[in-house]
Amino acid sequence: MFIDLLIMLVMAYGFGFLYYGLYRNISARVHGRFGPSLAQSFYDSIKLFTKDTSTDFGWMFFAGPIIMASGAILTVLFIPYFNHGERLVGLSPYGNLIVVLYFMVLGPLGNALGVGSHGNPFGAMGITRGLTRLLGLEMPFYIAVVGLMIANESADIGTIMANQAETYNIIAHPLLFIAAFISFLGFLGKSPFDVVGAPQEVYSGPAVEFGGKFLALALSQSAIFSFAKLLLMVDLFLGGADSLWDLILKTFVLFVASVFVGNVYGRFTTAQSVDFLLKVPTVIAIVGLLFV
Amino acid sequence: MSLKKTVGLKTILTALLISFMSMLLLGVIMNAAYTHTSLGYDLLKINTISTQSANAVTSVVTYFRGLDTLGEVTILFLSIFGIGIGIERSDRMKTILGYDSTLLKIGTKVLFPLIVLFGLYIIAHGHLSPGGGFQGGVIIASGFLLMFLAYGDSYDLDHKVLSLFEALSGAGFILVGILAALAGGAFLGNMLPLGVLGKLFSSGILPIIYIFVGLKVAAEITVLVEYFIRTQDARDA
Amino acid sequence: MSLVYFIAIPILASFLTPFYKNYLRFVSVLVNILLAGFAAFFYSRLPLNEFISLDSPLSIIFILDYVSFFFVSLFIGVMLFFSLYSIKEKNNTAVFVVTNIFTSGALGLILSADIFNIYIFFEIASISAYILTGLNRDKVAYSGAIKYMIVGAVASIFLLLGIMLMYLNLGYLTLSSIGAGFHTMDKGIQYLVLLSLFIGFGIKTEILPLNFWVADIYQATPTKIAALFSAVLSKAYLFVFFHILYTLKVDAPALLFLTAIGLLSFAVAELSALRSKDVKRIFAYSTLGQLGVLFLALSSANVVVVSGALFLILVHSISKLMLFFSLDLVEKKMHSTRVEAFAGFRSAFLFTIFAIGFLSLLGIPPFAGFIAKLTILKGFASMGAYGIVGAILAISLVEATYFFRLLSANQRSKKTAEIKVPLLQKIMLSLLALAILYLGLFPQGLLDFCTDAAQTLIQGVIHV
Amino acid sequence: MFNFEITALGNMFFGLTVLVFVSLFFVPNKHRSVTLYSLLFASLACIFYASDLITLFIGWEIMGWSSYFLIAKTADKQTLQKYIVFNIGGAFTLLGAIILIYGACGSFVYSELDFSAVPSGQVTAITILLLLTLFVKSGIMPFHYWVVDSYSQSNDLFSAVLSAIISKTGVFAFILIFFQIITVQYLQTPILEVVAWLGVLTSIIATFKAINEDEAKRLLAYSSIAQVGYIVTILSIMGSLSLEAALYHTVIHTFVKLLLFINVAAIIYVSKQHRFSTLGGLLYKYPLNFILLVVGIISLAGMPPLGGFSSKFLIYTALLEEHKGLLLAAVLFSSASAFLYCYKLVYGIYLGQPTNPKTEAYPRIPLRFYVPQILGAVILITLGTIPGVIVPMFNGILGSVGFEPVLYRGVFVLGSDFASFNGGVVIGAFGLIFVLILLFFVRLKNRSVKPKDRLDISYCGEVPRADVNLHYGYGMGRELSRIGLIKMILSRSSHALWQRVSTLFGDLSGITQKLYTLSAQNMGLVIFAFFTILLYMGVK
Repeated sequence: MFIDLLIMLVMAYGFGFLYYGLYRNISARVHGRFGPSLAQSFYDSIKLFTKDTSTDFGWMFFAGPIIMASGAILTVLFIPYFNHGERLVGLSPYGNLIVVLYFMVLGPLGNALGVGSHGNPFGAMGITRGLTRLLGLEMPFYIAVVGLMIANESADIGTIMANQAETYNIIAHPLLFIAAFISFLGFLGKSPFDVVGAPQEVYSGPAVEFGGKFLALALSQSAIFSFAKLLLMVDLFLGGADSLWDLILKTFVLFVASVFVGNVYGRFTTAQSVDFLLKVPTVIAIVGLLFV
Repeated sequence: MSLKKTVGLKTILTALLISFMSMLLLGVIMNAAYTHTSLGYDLLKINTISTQSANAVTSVVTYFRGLDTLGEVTILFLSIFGIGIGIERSDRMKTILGYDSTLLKIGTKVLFPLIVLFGLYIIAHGHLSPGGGFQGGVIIASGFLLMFLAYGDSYDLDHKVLSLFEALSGAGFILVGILAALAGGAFLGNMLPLGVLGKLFSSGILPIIYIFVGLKVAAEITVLVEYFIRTQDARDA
Repeated sequence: MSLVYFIAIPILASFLTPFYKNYLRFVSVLVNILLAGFAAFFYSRLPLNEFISLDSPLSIIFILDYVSFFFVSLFIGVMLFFSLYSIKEKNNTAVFVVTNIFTSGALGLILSADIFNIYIFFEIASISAYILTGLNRDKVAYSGAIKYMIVGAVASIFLLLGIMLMYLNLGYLTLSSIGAGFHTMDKGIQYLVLLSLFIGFGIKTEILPLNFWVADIYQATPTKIAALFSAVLSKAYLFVFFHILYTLKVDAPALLFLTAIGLLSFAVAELSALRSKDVKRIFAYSTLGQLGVLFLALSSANVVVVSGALFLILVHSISKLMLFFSLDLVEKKMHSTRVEAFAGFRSAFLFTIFAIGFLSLLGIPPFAGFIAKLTILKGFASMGAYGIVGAILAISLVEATYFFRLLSANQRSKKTAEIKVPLLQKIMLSLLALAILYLGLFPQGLLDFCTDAAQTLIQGVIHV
Repeated sequence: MFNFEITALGNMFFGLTVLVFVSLFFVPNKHRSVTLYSLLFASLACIFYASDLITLFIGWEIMGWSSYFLIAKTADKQTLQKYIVFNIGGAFTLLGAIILIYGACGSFVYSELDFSAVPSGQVTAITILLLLTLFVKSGIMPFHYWVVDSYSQSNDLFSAVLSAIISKTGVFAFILIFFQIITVQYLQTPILEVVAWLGVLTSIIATFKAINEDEAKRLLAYSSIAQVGYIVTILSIMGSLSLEAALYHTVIHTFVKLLLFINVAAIIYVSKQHRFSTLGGLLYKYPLNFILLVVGIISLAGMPPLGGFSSKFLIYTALLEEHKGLLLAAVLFSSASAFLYCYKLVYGIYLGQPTNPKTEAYPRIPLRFYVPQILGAVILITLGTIPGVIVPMFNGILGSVGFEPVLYRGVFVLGSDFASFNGGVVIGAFGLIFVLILLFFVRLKNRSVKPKDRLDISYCGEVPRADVNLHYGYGMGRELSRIGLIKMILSRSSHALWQRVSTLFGDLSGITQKLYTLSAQNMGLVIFAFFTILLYMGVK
């Protein structure tokens, strides 16, 4: 049991950073650059953990990233990796889809508390953007998930996976998938919904005061979290994975799809993205829900 | 003044309204089937048995409907009391009627007792002949009016006596009624022998009540007259 | 013992005023205590009739049954309260002279079962009221009194017309005989009689198109006297009107018409109070509104509703006594009854009294007004008249709006004066408040009595 | 006249009342009025234990006016007027409904009410009237007009009572009347649909209004409206699970609001500030208060390890079981938006930069403020860990109102066949992971530097001046108004509607008042005209 959990965690960590590296590479190619090596993200993470100094704004600042990381790890642990339900199911028998959905927002809350405590208005601004965007993201995603739960008469992820033995939900409920996928892009923090991090241009965002180990923890959780979300999408719409290769294939396909979309579209502002999310994917999701 | 101003639209409308109302009223009353009642005959029959009064009106006023008369006396009292309250504070009453004439003064001196006596006579014979307490009382009050006119402010009316009369006559009326009730009959019922029709001392309680009524009316009307023709200073003097 | 004492003794007390000019207030208290004693004496002998001059077709009948006993004891209670409350006030002999006669007028209206006699007492009560209106002896008071007199005279004319027509056609004056013979009369005359009675009493019971004079009169009247108008006078007329109506056994459409009129006057009065700037006027409007409710409840010919209405009469009288008397204290201190003045006083005691009075009038538990309202509504519900239930509740909401506006005005405004309530007044007002609370918590005894009374009222005076 | 009966439902609500009142007893309060509070308490007991409608109504009204006098000490005239008009109006519709029920069934006693012979139109009328009452008390839109001002302007302690207990009387009455008395088979489905949507729309709108608020207590007031909105929505589903969810959420919301209102009250007590724009940066000044607030908002937002999640979970499950997908989506939307105001609350008060130079001089928070807060926190944490612990109690209530009990699978597990979760595992896993990361983090051999002062932050490469407002609490949520849909919600207000109603009545009043100033002559004319008209009609 504990070994299982550990494996899940390590896999999530590994795949998360791997995909992050891939993302940076692919983006670089799209931009006509070469980009860093695939392992660069690992190195960054390890380096940041061992950085000598970082500014510590007090115990809440300290606890914030930890809560955030706990949220991400919890999310991973409650999502089963395979659809046969034998290994790597983690804690999913003790929880269900609704619990997972809520774990997904626990991280941002911890982050928000930590960021708020350092008193930098730019950080809080980023958090507010994030929470506002979350509002838009959750709506279509939740409707899609609700549709699935109703269609399967269960909120158990394992059951939903098992019911896809014949047809994947992506085929059975394409509208729900489209809606969920658009939100999923946002959840991953990919363009066009990446205004929260706003890594390049604006010197603001949740991570504004994070340095050293705090940033390392933030990056690690982000990697784990990304993988968790991929996993969830795979479980819900692609029938879960039969084997490790299946898992890698499905998550990779999904990931690549998201990266390409992200590289094609420009960035929305917060208001625009919420507006878009509340209009287009939400309507699609509602239509999808009516078909269930 | 133009016609429009004297006879406004409102006046015309009012007139129309009133005439329409009268038309309708008359219409209803004229068209109604009306049956005669035998009340008058019944009343006369009973009158001879129960009151022995030569004047059936008096029987009705003081006996059959004695309570109504008490009410009327009260209303009279109240009205004059109310006028008193209204007039008390109005200080605009300056012009007083008065004729400073010796002839009038002497004549009045002679007439006054006669008028009072006449009034008393009317009151006392209320159950025998037309008239009674109300009429006699007013006659007495007219004597006082004459005095006011003749003597003006110099005529000194004894208010103590007047109010004593006022109080006692009214109270007497009620007390007689209560006495009658205590004596076994109804309120204002007859507790005295009826006597013989046509005699002064007959009809039991009727003349007594009329005397009280008469005195009450006399006192009240006198007060009323005084209110109207004398200033406050003169009244209080 | 005779029922006439109820009328004779107060009048006697007023007639004999010159003998105890400065002590009339004590005499009045004594008279009222005496009357209360009479009432207590008669309680075990209910119901009873008394003929005055037994052997005449014109003899007057006094009736003391459950319903008239209810009113008689209510009025005596109010007048006793009034005289005790004002016992410390010297120099108001005039008030007591009139109020004593006013008492007997009101009692006579209740007791008498003879329409001409009723007319006499109608006049006595009215004229006393005119005088009481003018007692402030200023311009407003006199013009109020004159206005009252003119309107009152119109009412008398119509009443007299009705009585005259009945007497002319039937030859009787006793209610019971008229009740028996009424339907033998010509239809047109019947209608005319009812109409004249309606107009005559309608003016006096202050219902809709006939009540536009009322607010001015209340404003002109001394505040404490206004309480008497609200608690005694209008109730007396109300009783007599319905006493006659039920005796005459009018048909359902006529009653329905009265119900509609009552509802309408309730609505219009409460609406008018909404934006009124004068507390006394607001109380006047509230009285009008309550009279509207009573009118519509009494015209229902349903025992439960009528018993609720009787209960409401009692509660409303108590509440209005409380409110007007407290307002009198406020007026004395602030020299005004405007809402601003009302908002400016500081006195926890008076505030509590006002609050209890308002809550009771609104029919909010646990105060007695609630029981009354509930009984009325229950009755209507059992009749299936849900529209009326809804209308009453909706209009009550308007009532709540302005009453609570007053309360919050006082709570939240800058206080300019502190009112010290004298001990006597404090005790008396607390008694009333306690009575309201008591009746709200333990209404059953009174409700039972009201049910008996309601039955008697609806039955009308029966021809023996 | 007063008839009482001890019921499981009553016990639960009365238990909540007792806990709230007892814990509030410790809180220092300037406007303590023992008489009014005891009256209020008695009236609540009267409501919860009544066995007939009249007793219920009496309690309802006493509650209404005793609260009025409690609010009256601090609120302004307009607020009071709003409060009383709506509450008395609500009570009168209740009375109307009671009278209608009496007319239909001939009794006031719960156990004697039988609707089988009542025409469905009448039942519908009764239902609508009762719903109006409950909507007013619970602040369902558009009858919430009184709620926010009253909550925010009443004294801090009483706000907690209003939100924690008094808003629940509406929920209690809903359960009592529609689950126990009228029962579901006589109710019209469309009405229930409307109720469900009203509830959820209320919670969405109130949530956005809350996000836009600058005043802590107003924010909490809107949040209260929103939460009760969920309860109403879930109640309208009318099933075992939904009743359980509603009861669960009632318990949670009671303690959440008790905690939050007292928390804010403590801050207002020490700082005399109640706006986010003048608060902020109090985290290290009042750490315990901050932690309690975080417990509160995590529960309010319904996040996993704490009790708030348990009730939210039940709500979702109940909606899912009934296949109310759209409804659930709407609830989720509102629920997700709630994070924003939750964060605003905690950020505005405790995080960010202090806006007030006197922050350092604020006194300590009296310990007595912590009694209700800790009570709330303990219960919320307990219900997060062992969410199943109160299921047997709910099952008792469900049984007493004639519903099938939901499956009880031990104290740790909550849910139904549709979905369930293990609270112990969730909180245990979270705790374990948190502790592990913490240990790892602490073990990392690197040193941290403390900032020199509060202004030592990354500020575009500059050092901000001390007089620049670095607190973001005030503007938080502003950008929401740039989003079309939300802008539409925020710009609408029921104010205009009620204002129009008020003006209309005022104008009518002006007109009728004119009538009452007629002169004697005109009065006479009116009388004669009236007589003539009636005479004409009669003669014709």
